[in-house]
Amino acid sequence: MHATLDKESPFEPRLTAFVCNWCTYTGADLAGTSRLQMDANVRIVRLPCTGRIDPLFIIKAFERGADGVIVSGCHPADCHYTTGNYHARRRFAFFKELVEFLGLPEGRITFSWVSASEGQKWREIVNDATARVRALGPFASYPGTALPAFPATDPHPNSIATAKGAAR
Amino acid sequence: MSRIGVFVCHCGENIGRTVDGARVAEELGTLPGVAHSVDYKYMCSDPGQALIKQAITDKRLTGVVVAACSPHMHEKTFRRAAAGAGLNPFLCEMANIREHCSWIHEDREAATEKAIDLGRLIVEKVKRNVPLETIRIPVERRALVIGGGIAGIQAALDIADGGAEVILVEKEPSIGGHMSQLSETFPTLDCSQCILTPRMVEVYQHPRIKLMAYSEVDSVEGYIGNFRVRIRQKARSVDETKCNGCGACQKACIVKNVPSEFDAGLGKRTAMYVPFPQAVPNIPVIDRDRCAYFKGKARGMKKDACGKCKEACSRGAVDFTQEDRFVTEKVGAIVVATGFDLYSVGKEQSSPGVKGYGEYGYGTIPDVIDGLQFERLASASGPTAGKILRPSDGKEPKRIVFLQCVGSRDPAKGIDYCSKVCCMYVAKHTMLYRHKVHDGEATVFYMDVRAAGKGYEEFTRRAVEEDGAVYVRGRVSRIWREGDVVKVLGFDTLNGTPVAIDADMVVLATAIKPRKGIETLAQTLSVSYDRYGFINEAHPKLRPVETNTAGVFVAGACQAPRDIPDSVAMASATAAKILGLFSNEMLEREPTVARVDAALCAGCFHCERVCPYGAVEHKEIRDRKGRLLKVVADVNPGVCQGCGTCQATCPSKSVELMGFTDEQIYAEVNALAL
Amino acid sequence: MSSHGTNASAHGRASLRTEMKERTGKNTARCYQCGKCSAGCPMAGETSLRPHDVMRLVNHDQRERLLTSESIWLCLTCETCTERCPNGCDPARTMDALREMAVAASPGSAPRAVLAFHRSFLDQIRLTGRSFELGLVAEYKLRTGALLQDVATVPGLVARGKLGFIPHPIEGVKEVRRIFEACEEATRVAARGKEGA
Amino acid sequence: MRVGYYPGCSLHGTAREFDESLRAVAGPLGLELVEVDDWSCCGATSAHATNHLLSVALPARNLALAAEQGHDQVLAPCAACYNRLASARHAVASDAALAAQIPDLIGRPFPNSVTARNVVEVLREQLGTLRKKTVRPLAGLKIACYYGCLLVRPSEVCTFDDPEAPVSMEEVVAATGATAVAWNRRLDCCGGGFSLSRTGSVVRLSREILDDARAAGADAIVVACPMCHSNLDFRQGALVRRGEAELPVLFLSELVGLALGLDARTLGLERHFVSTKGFVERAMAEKPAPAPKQPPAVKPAAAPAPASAQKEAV
Amino acid sequence: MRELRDLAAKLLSEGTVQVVIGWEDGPRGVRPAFVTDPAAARNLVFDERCTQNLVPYLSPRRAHVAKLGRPAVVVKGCDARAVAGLVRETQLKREDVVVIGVRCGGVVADPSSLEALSPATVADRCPGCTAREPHLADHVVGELPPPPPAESRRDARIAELEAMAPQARWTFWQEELGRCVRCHACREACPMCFCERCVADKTQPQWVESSPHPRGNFAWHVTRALHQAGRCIDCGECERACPVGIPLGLLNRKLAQVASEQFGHVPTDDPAVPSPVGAFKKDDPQEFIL
Repeated sequence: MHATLDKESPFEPRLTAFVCNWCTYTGADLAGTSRLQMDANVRIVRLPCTGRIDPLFIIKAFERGADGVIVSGCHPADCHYTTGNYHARRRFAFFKELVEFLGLPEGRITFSWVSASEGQKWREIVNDATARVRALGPFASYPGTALPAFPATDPHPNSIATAKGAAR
Repeated sequence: MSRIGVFVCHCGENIGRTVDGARVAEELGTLPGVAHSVDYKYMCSDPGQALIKQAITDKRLTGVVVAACSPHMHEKTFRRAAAGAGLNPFLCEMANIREHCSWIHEDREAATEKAIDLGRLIVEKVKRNVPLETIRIPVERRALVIGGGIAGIQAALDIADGGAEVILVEKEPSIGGHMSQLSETFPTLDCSQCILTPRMVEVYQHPRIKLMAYSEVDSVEGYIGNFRVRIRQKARSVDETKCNGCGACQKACIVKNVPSEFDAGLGKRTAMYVPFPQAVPNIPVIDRDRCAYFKGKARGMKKDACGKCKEACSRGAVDFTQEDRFVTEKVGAIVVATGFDLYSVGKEQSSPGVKGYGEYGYGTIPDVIDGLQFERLASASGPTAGKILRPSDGKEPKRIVFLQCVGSRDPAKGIDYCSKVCCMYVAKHTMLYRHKVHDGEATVFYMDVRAAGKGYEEFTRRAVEEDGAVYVRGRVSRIWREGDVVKVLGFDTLNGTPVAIDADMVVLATAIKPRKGIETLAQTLSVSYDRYGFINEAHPKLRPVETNTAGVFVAGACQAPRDIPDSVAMASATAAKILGLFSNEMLEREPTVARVDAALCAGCFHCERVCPYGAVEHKEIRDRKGRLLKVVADVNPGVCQGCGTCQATCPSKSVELMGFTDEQIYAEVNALAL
Repeated sequence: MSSHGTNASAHGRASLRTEMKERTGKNTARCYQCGKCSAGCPMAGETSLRPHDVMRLVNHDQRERLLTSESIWLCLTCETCTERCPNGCDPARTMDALREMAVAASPGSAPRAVLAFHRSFLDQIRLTGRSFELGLVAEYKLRTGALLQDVATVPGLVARGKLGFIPHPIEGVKEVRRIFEACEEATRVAARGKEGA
Repeated sequence: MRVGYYPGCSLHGTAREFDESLRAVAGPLGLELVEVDDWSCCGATSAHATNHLLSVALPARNLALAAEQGHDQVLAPCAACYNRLASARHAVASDAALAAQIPDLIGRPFPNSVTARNVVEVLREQLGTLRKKTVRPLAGLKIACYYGCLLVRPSEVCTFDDPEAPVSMEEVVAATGATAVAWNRRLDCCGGGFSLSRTGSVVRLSREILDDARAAGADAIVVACPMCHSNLDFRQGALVRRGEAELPVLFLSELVGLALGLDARTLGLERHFVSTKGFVERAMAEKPAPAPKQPPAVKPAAAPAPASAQKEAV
Repeated sequence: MRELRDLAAKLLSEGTVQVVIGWEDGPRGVRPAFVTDPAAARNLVFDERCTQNLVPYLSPRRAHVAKLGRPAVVVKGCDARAVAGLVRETQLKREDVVVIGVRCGGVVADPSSLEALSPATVADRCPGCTAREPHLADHVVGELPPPPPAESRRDARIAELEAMAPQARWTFWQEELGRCVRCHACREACPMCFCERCVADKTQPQWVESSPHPRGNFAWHVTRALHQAGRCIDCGECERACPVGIPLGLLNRKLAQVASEQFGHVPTDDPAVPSPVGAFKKDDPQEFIL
């Protein structure tokens, strides 16, 4: 719940980041220990490996009001599980091509490799992605979009009631 | 209805400064299913943990969320606390509002909002957590040590003395590593081989150590407690069981002009050789690239070009037909102790990012040598029997200039870091020089003297105060040859004057680099390494000898530039870690593993194809009459490492990763809704 | 010393280090005073400030001392310092920038001889589109008054057909002049921008 | 091979012999030099030392002209010109803002499509032809190859050879049959642009260079830069008058010319201040059957076994 | 035609198979036939109207077909790829089915419209077809007819869409997908959709909303296309089955392009060739990853 969205203030995008536990999450930790200041628009969802990240997560994030998504994990050859990121790479190659073919503008989803030692890079990824999405504007108001986010007052997110409410 | 307890930590000022902990606790307290929500100054402190335990019992909590630092920091701590109060530890999770929030944002409002979001995210997840039981797997109580330098030797001996079996793999024909090449060692100036050789022999004779010299690790499978390692034993062309190390074959060898690796190119060896007299094992090996016999065969000659060694061997140990052999060993833990290479000053470099020093004339001016070569000159077992004689004309150099930081601390040349040992060994070199050449002048070009270590500063001062080494602060710009003097053009930054010295010899204290090809080994072991190739430790402070792969440990200069005391200390530390690991029958593993829903699995086995560990097996589903209904996937929890790639790949989501189930992640994503 | 490496120095305007970064794109703070630049500098024996001194003073924001120093004008721009700098600090380019700043600050600051030469040389180009030595020598001598220096050699040059007497202006000479004006204007504007900051 | 030719100012003045000799050897070596029409001065050190924009804009104009006249590479014999042209190209390539600014400054489009080449790299490309066409091998003549600054520095601009241990000039010399001696000051600065304004320094630096070359037993110094030449040749005049031994200073193209059998006059060899007479005579002198194959590059002064062994060991 | 009928009759009478799945004439063009009686084999037909892919009937989910006993199936080259797909993904043992291949010169997009094969009526997938001769078949019958027209409407359309601004493309697809009534006919018709429980039917959690709402529709069609990425054998059944005419073929084709351009995979009827799903190359393209 962004204060910024409640007030009459400029649009502050909301980004959801799906990151692997070993490289990017640790890299983000390093950014913290190094006190690297960055935009506060990103919420990290921690997963063991990019291999665990399902395109459905991303779609759901957008459904749930995210304006942008970051997917990040270990560099090739550095995967903690040796090959998880290679499989993710193919999966997201397909996914990216598909959603862009469906008209999703490029900047909304950011894929990156950020290693445990790249706190600086993580900062850049976060700030750049935020800037890109800020420029693109709220996803809910994407021209002709039919993906409005759920109403703000939503008691139980994944209850049937909601689905109806949304279908209204 | 779940009863979640939320505990918001201020971490003193660390979180409190930018995140309003009280408000976070308050907001999270309003979430459905949250039964208890408080904030406190230090959650990880004993009173903090007591707070959690108390609440678990009093409020009959079904889950705990600690909003504090990174789970990498304290997840274990709080899960232990939860368990202490009788709650299944896997019902306790952390929201990272320090590293990922308070430390990276200044705006208190935004940071607090974010902290609330992050907290809500984890609350929604924990609502859907289920109790998990830690997995217990058997431990193979044998260790593999890769690298037979001082670090590897120390680790092997400590582990073996601790009662476990050890396999020590060394790629060179003999163990000993760089230490065996050193003359004396700082800060005590005791003879390197005098202290090392007995340890090498000990390794050889130890009942629980299996020494595999002239061998390399080929592949590694499995996981902590249960590795399967394939080792390549390179062909020595000598039958170790027959050879008695008499050395007759070496005497007989006709190829005598091979630059000796052990003498850093300053001496010669034969093609059939033992690297150095005290080698362990004391069994020669044929350098097939140099051997006349093999070169002849390579050229396709019908008759043997040579066979002198074979003839000379009274025990028929020489065997030209020998080939590389592969053995597979089961081990429970692995120590990486592959040591270092010296940065090569010349134009050609092993790694693309690194450049050489054309301006120092190394390789073209014979009397410009590197530190290791000086060690050999100073060593009693060296090519000059310990006399300091310069390569060009064998004269005794009356003036030696030593250059520190050659390669090190030189971003332009591709190496930013300090090699740590140079300051000390240069000081040592000046002393050794003065002890051998009393009227010799030693001049050292340095930028800083980094002598932090027990007795180190005293040592470097001794070089100056008692042995009269002259230290000039500044880098050298050029070195060239004028007649038989080596001209060194530097600058004394302390009195602001250019310095030109006519030296008889120049010694470059070259940087320490990880072993060539370390990346490949690291990838085989799936441990991470930094941009220079040094193996990454699991935590720079708290887990200095562990790697990010459970069961793989690191010791010595393959992790960072290390001197002997450091390397030995690390080695003993790995031994302690490994013996600790071996001290239990069964190994407890996090139950973050995948489970297949046999009822839903359609058996397309995409999961099997993506699993990095081959943890997916086939399971037949039969009806009561035993008729085969279908074959489905099944995950071996002992082998599964919990990456979850199978679940993301499964089209029907019939496989779930415990601890990261679709429901949990779905809930997290949902929690981000406006 | 007013301020070490901070972005705004005592007298409000951007610190020399920051300005240097804008002008050269290099971070002088990377200099750790190893002196390798000075060790290789052919002029080190003649200058009061050696390359590494200059780098240090830049980092310590010693603007006046640098801009009024003769040393920056004794740099041969042989680039040896830059070539061998372990930190890629580029002392040579730093000196270029300092000279530009010196001229902008007070045109008189440069040693007469050196600046005179540069001026004469550039005037030649302005005039004909190319430099032509006799005119250059003549003008230079007028500027410096060192009328007799090297005069002995002039006949020698002529004898060897090495001094063309007739200046040969090129067709595009107007174009060249415009380039001069454009660059000088652009530089002025940039400078004013700096002052404004 | 058709090459755009940018003689630069000095080749029309103090360094005429460089121009003459280069044009003379071009033909035999299969080089067609097409002079860039209406080229202007590169600004040399003076622009470089006083106005950064100018130091890019002036070379840029010439590169733009070359592009318009259909060249993709320009041979700038003068090391200073070469360096300025190459630096301008590099500066524009690595600075988008500057790239945007240039067309306005020079009033022409600037595609930055033309590469600047120096004499040494161009001649080295013709080594094969040179070896074949060498009718008068300069066997027995010892040459000190002098690079100076502008050919090799800064290394991110002058990428044709190693900045600290170059070999290309030695390769060319070897191809003429002469022997390139190993010496120390081949990369040192001669005083360059100070030849008029700070003669004292120039004399000091030039002398150091000359002395070192002599010490290495050189019969002549070979250069590829008019400024170096005037400092080493013209300034040496003074030293010679003070009774120091003469050491001829040749342009690389002149040496090549001699090997190709061209006569001293065509090559402008009599324009020098330090007489080249003796050297030319030795070059002309009939020698026993020439050894066609010459060592490719400069040999380090007697490097005994350890030196070579070092490379393998370290 | 004769050849086909005789072969079918032979297989049935000899008891090699108990059912031959083929096409026969019906009131509205051809329809699937499940011939169990050798005599009935004479009804079998094959011509340009036999657009439908019959392989889905071999999917383990079609118990009622399985009941009929050991099957033979008549396949065009494109359909044969489906057999390979099922074998590849262990849904079918190759030896459990007799495959009768028919040489094909292209089929019409809509068999119910009784128009003849022409560049206008030809099915999208046919132009430039490389699988007119089924390699994996046990028996191949018929003469090889002349090839279908070469230029592909579909690829042109994709290029057209890609030329549009993202927003315009988005609007286009939102309208198309907006029509979806979530009947899941696309899934039922697909030979490669054989999950015991489709993810779209999963409720805990419900990744894909089941109601015909733009949100759920988007999620469903992205998911369907992705699950087919690199697996789709391009028989066009999904699009043909769609009652509201969503150009699903474009999505499949787009991803097929990705599969071939980036991972060098093209649909094949060789079961030995692994699908790009669950495989990777260390040097797979990754320009899109920062």
